[in-house]
Amino acid sequence: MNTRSIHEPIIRMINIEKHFGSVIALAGVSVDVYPGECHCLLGDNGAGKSTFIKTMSGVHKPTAGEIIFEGKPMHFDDPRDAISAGIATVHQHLAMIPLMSVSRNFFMGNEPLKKIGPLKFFDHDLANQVTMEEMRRMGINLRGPDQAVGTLSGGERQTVAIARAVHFGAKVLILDEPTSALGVRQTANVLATIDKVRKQDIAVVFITHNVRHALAVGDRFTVLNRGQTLGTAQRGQITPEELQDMMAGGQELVALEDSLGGTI
Amino acid sequence: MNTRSIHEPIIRMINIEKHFGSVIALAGVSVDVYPGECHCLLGDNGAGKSTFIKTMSGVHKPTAGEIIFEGKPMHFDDPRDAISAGIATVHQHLAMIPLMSVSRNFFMGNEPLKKIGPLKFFDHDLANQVTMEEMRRMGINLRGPDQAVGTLSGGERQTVAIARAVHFGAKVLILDEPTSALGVRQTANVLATIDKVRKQDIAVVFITHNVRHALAVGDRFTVLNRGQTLGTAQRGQITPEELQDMMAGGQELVALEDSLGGTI
Amino acid sequence: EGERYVLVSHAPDSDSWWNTIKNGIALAGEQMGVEVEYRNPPTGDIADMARIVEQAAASAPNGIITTLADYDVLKGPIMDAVASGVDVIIMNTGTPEQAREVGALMYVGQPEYDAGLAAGMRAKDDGVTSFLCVNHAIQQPTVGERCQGFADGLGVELGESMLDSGTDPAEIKNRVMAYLNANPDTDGILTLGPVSADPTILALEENGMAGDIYFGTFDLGDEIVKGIKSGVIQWGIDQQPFLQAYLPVVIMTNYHRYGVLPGNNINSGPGFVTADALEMVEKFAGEYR
Amino acid sequence: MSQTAQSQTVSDERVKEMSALRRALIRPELGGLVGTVAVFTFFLLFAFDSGMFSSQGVMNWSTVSAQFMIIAVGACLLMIAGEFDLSVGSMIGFSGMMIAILSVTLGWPVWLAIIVTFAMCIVIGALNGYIVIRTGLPSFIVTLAFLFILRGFTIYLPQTIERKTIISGVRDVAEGDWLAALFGGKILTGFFTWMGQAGLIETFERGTREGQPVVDGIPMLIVWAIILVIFGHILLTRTRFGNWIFASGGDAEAARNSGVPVSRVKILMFMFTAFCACVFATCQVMEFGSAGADRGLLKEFEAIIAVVIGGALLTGGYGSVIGAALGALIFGVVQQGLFFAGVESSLFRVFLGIILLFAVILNTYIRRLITGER
Amino acid sequence: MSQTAQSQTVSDERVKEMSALRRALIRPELGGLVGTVAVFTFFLLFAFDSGMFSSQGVMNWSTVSAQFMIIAVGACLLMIAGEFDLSVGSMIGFSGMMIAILSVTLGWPVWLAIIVTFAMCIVIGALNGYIVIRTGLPSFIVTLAFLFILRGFTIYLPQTIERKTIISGVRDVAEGDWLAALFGGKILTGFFTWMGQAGLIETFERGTREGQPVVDGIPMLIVWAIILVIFGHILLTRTRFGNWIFASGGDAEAARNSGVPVSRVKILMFMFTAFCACVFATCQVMEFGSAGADRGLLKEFEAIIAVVIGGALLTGGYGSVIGAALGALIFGVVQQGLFFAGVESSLFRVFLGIILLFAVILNTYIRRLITGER
Ligand SMILES: Nc1ncnc2c1ncn2[C@@H]1O[C@H](COP(=O)(O)OP(=O)(O)OP(=O)(O)O)[C@@H](O)[C@H]1O
Ligand SMILES: Nc1ncnc2c1ncn2[C@@H]1O[C@H](COP(=O)(O)OP(=O)(O)OP(=O)(O)O)[C@@H](O)[C@H]1O
Ligand SMILES: [Mg+2]
Ligand SMILES: [Mg+2]
Repeated sequence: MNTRSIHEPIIRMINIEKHFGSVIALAGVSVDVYPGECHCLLGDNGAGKSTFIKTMSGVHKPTAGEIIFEGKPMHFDDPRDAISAGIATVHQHLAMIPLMSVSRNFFMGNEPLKKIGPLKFFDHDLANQVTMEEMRRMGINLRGPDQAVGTLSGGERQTVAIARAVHFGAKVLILDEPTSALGVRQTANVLATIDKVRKQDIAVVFITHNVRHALAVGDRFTVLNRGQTLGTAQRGQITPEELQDMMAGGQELVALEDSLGGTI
Repeated sequence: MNTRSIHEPIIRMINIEKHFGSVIALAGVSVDVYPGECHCLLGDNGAGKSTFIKTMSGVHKPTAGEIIFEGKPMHFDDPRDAISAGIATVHQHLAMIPLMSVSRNFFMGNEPLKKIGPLKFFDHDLANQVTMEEMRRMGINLRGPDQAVGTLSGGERQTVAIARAVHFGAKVLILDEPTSALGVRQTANVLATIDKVRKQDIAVVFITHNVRHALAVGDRFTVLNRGQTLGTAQRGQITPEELQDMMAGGQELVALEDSLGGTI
Repeated sequence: EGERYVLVSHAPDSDSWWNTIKNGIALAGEQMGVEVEYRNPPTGDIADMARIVEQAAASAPNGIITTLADYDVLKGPIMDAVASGVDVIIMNTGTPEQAREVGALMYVGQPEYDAGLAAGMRAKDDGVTSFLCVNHAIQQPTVGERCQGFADGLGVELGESMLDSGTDPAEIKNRVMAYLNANPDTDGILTLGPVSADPTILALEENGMAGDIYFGTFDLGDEIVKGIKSGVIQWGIDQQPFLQAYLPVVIMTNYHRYGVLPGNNINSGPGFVTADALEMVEKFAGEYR
Repeated sequence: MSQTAQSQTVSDERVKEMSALRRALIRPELGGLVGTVAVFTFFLLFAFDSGMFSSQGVMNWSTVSAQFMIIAVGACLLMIAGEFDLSVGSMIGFSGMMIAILSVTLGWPVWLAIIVTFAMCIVIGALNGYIVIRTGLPSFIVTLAFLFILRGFTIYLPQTIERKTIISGVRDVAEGDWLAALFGGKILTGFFTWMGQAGLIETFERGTREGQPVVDGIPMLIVWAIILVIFGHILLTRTRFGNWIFASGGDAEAARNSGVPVSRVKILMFMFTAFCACVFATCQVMEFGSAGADRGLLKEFEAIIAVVIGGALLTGGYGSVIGAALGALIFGVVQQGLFFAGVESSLFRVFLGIILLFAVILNTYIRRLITGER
Repeated sequence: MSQTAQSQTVSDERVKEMSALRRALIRPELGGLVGTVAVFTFFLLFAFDSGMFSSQGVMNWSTVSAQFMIIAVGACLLMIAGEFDLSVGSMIGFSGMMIAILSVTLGWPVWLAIIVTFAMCIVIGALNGYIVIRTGLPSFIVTLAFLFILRGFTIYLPQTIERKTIISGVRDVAEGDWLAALFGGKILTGFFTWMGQAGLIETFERGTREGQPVVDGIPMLIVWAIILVIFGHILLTRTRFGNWIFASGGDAEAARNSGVPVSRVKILMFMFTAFCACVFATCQVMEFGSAGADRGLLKEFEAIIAVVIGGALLTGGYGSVIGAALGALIFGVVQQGLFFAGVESSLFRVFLGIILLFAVILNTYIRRLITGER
């Protein structure tokens, strides 16, 4: 997968800065993402990972810096723009609405339409059918498409969000700590999905705090620290221990090494 | 640490059941916790871990079953009872109030009092001083004790919650997925804290989805599955792989093994 | 020249009857060359009104013209105002005796109960035996007195015949229709002002009782005048609010300028307006009538 | 994905199954339906011969309910979108007053007055929404401010312009106006006349209208109510925009992240609420021929109550227009029914409060069943 | 823990430091303080010689502000505890009416009537709270129901018992009652008489009270307001219970898990709000000697507005009693000041709405600075 770098990057983030009032969340971060790679974004709490991918998905407008998408400069005014350009995001804090049914959630913002005369209606039948099918493929057995998301477990919700992002044919799939609240089985599921998606030549940006999860599926690793990037490494060019030290903000966790036995 | 089992358990949960309307969250779970051990509670999403520790900390009343605390049957009517008995809990969804200051949060429910004549007042000076000191010991540098918790990062909040639980001299410290949203450094910090607390002969109940975190600090491991316990294992009696399979609800994650390289 | 007077009413902002009052003081102010301010409690809360009387007294005007909507509540503030050197005239509600008690110069108005009583006696003479009183301001005690007076005039119990109609016209209309439907033997209606009278007219037109049922109302307005003209309404009790506003200003100004004061109270009503001689009423209804 | 497919057919033994009937019944409107049935049963038993169910009686409570429905539809959609509007009542007063001032005082043609008023109301609605979105303040506060501001102007304007707070004569100037007829007219008058002649409905026995049918047509008010309910229901359940309304109210942040234009949805709903208030006011002005400064007092609460009785969630993201319409019907029937039944009229408020409490408790129970909320 | 101690002194280069002055200024009360200064400056400039700042004038707006304060303290603590109460206004009407009915109509001794009424109000407050806690319904809905229920009884009871909606004569029966004096009396009368004799304040010029000072004491209403504000402030900021109030409103679930008895706190705050409403009503009845069915209309909004102007967060967990008291002061001064300044009274609402909007926007800005909220 090292061959990826001879492709054109699908999205280039150049010197992105983001300030919130007196807080400087990003102080110039540059990252290129190639199609078909799983690009891991690592870093300490508050390093700016979520903020960074939010500028990528149109939630925040960068204070400074440039976004080049498929070779052309892009300005995302809101998440709709990014979504229609092909950037799908599963946000850290769940992007699901508990009171709504699974199928309404699945198609939220991308509702399928059916024309009746000059009018366009939400095509519930299609939506229900697609939802049931996609959920079944992800191994989730719904009572029905009108089951409320509030009745699903956290892991199931996460899976719905990922299935949704994949289904809408994203060119870039951004996952912000998708595994942090998941059990072992659900985690395996998500990692397998990432693997599958990557093989369809979709670019995946994967944020995690777990070195092992990153190493399991990542092709390249970018570490953020206090709003700045510590650089990008290719798979195989870096040992788990090095990665872990970088993730901890460059501070070595010597004292723990013994009792915890290696990477966390 | 295998010697623990000859002690008296500090808390015995016997055949705990908990039903929510038509949902059976716990179908008879028994667990003993000994002083000075770190007892890991593992299991899939929705296995009932949070529900189980909530019956232990007085949030839920068990539908059936018995709680023996220090040899005597106990009925916790609300969390206050459990707290005053010496059971401190850091809940999965943060138990901090963002709009309130760190020191008010720290002492929430345990406010130090100062007598002025016949009246009792909240002793702010003491609270502020203790808070600053405890936070400094945990490596968090506050702007001041009146800084709002809302201005702290997720990892910092988690640390405040743990520091609070430890400070109030708990005999049992319950941590519900304390590391799931934390960075590497913060995680190391939390694990080190658990280790330190355990050495003070406090019983720690530690919930996690991360096998490595569990193995790093755990003395005994109880796995829950669909509201039932799959049994308790001592450290050294079980391999990481076995543990992982049990956590995934007894289903082996064969296909992933290769690409993910071992335990997740 | 340039005396300053304050008129304090008990009516909520929305009560349209008080327009005539405002127009009356505006005209009197202009003619006499004095400044007259109108004040009222926004929600019609009489306790708030007491504060306004106190406030008016504190602003040291030459005189205060006020209603006596609740003698108990307003007695204190008015007496304080009088004692601090502000002359007071009572208008609209209250009685001449109460006006004397609080130390006011005089009383100009129509005692509510008496007006209701007079109306009730008139209706009794016209053969009415049972009635519906449409009260759009149930929370205001003073207007309710009219219903009580009317009942006493008729010589019947008030009982359930006072309807709490609310102020929404559609609800008033439909409640009146519902009441008449459920109590078909009702043969008289009393409304307490344009707010309740206008929709009641429509209700009667719609259920076909217009002109058939005995219908009297307090106060005047465009629709009421039309109703009197077309025979739907037998009479409107005109308490002549214009006079209640205009006269106190004129009297007070003359009293302050020349020391002259009428020797008696002035009853501005009740005057029954019927289909005869409606021309002037029609022209100025809601504005000066 | 093969390794996960194994869990495909695992049904959860920890959840008891619900019967099909029970599942079919459990809908947001259920509370409203149950309430409606209960209310009608009650009045059929206790006020049957009071005239409540004569054609005139039916028209009576239908009209009142239709009024509530018109504002309830707007309030319902807005509430589902996660906001609410306390300025509805003041807006009703304000728009009625504007129509009267423009047409009567300034002498504009009525259709122009109506159109300008609608435009003005919708702009004010948009302003409400814009302030809520921009400042992030709760809509309670922002619309409370507008409750006072609009009511203030409604009293102040006619007072300074006309020296009155009731402006009448709208009916006269509206005579023959095409747009006014859309709000103040009646339809099917021919049909009702025929029915009267055929003896199918009662006719007047005395008075000026002797021989005419007691109900001579369906007022446009009811037509508007039906149109708005149907429109709102279809919009909410059958369109993309409806999904956005749910999403915006359920979790604005999540919806925004998924590409739903939340700000636009919310502002549009504020505008729609203002539109409904304006329809209400226009119908009222055209029917009664006058506008008063006190029109619409407390209507904001009545709208919210109808919507809540109809099963919507005050905090947004859940509800149904049909439910709100049933809520309005319950409200109207109870209010008028108590008069027919001869209950002391000031007790109406007590009943209203109690019904409200019971309705929300029932609805909460139903909602928990549906959404699995805890 | 040694490995973590290294981060101990690392200051965050990503946050700009705030100056000490700025930090000292930024308090929840700041908005209220700024508003108070602005309002007084305004009226000192534009209404100085209108009598607003004469002793009588000062007493006038102080009394009105004190009234607002009494209900604002209750509303403030309740709002910080995360709930609010729309039934305050109806509660005022209801409790006044109860005192009047018990003492005048039924002839009970006044002290007994007052005590029974207080007990009744507090029970109703507890009921409000209990329903909110038990059903999990929003307090908006529950207290809206009680708004109607209590107002209904306030109209119905005197109507059926006495056939009027106003009951007078309380002052006569309260003559010499020890408890009534606590609500309707005045203090420091001797001091004011002395001031009058010494020519420090104006005296009456004629009538029965000639020579007496125009202001002859501090009414108990103001004393109650001051006591309640001090009590509320100390309770909130200096006691354990105060911390619980903040916690319950900030996040009830988190607070409950930490051992805060949230239900108890909330129910107690509903009771305290009812108590404040009852104090208001009792002072009013004792001062004016009568109770009317229209007392307290819209007071719930006025209380909420004062609290919000004073910087509290509608959604709970944040606010200050001093702020609420300042909000009440602003409200009272503006309301009476506009009269003194001779502004057309219907414009008062417009001003109120605009002040409310500006105040909350300012307060939101301040709060974000303090809490780092996003
Ligand atoms: N809307 C906002 N307003 C102000 N500050 C913000 C905002 N969003 C993020 N920040 C700040 O920006 C910094 C970066 O936050 P961000 O959420 O991107 O961190 P992260 O790397 O995703 O951390 P985590 O691993 O805990 O999710 C933090 O200091 C955070 O407090
Ligand atoms: N208050 C409640 N009402 C109804 N069902 C509940 C409630 N709390 C938990 N449950 C259900 O009980 C089951 C166990 O939930 P619990 O939160 O204990 O799982 P968990 O093991 O903590 O999972 P996770 O690892 O995702 O935190 C789930 O099916 C959940 O949906
Ligand atoms: Mg993040
Ligand atoms: Mg859990």
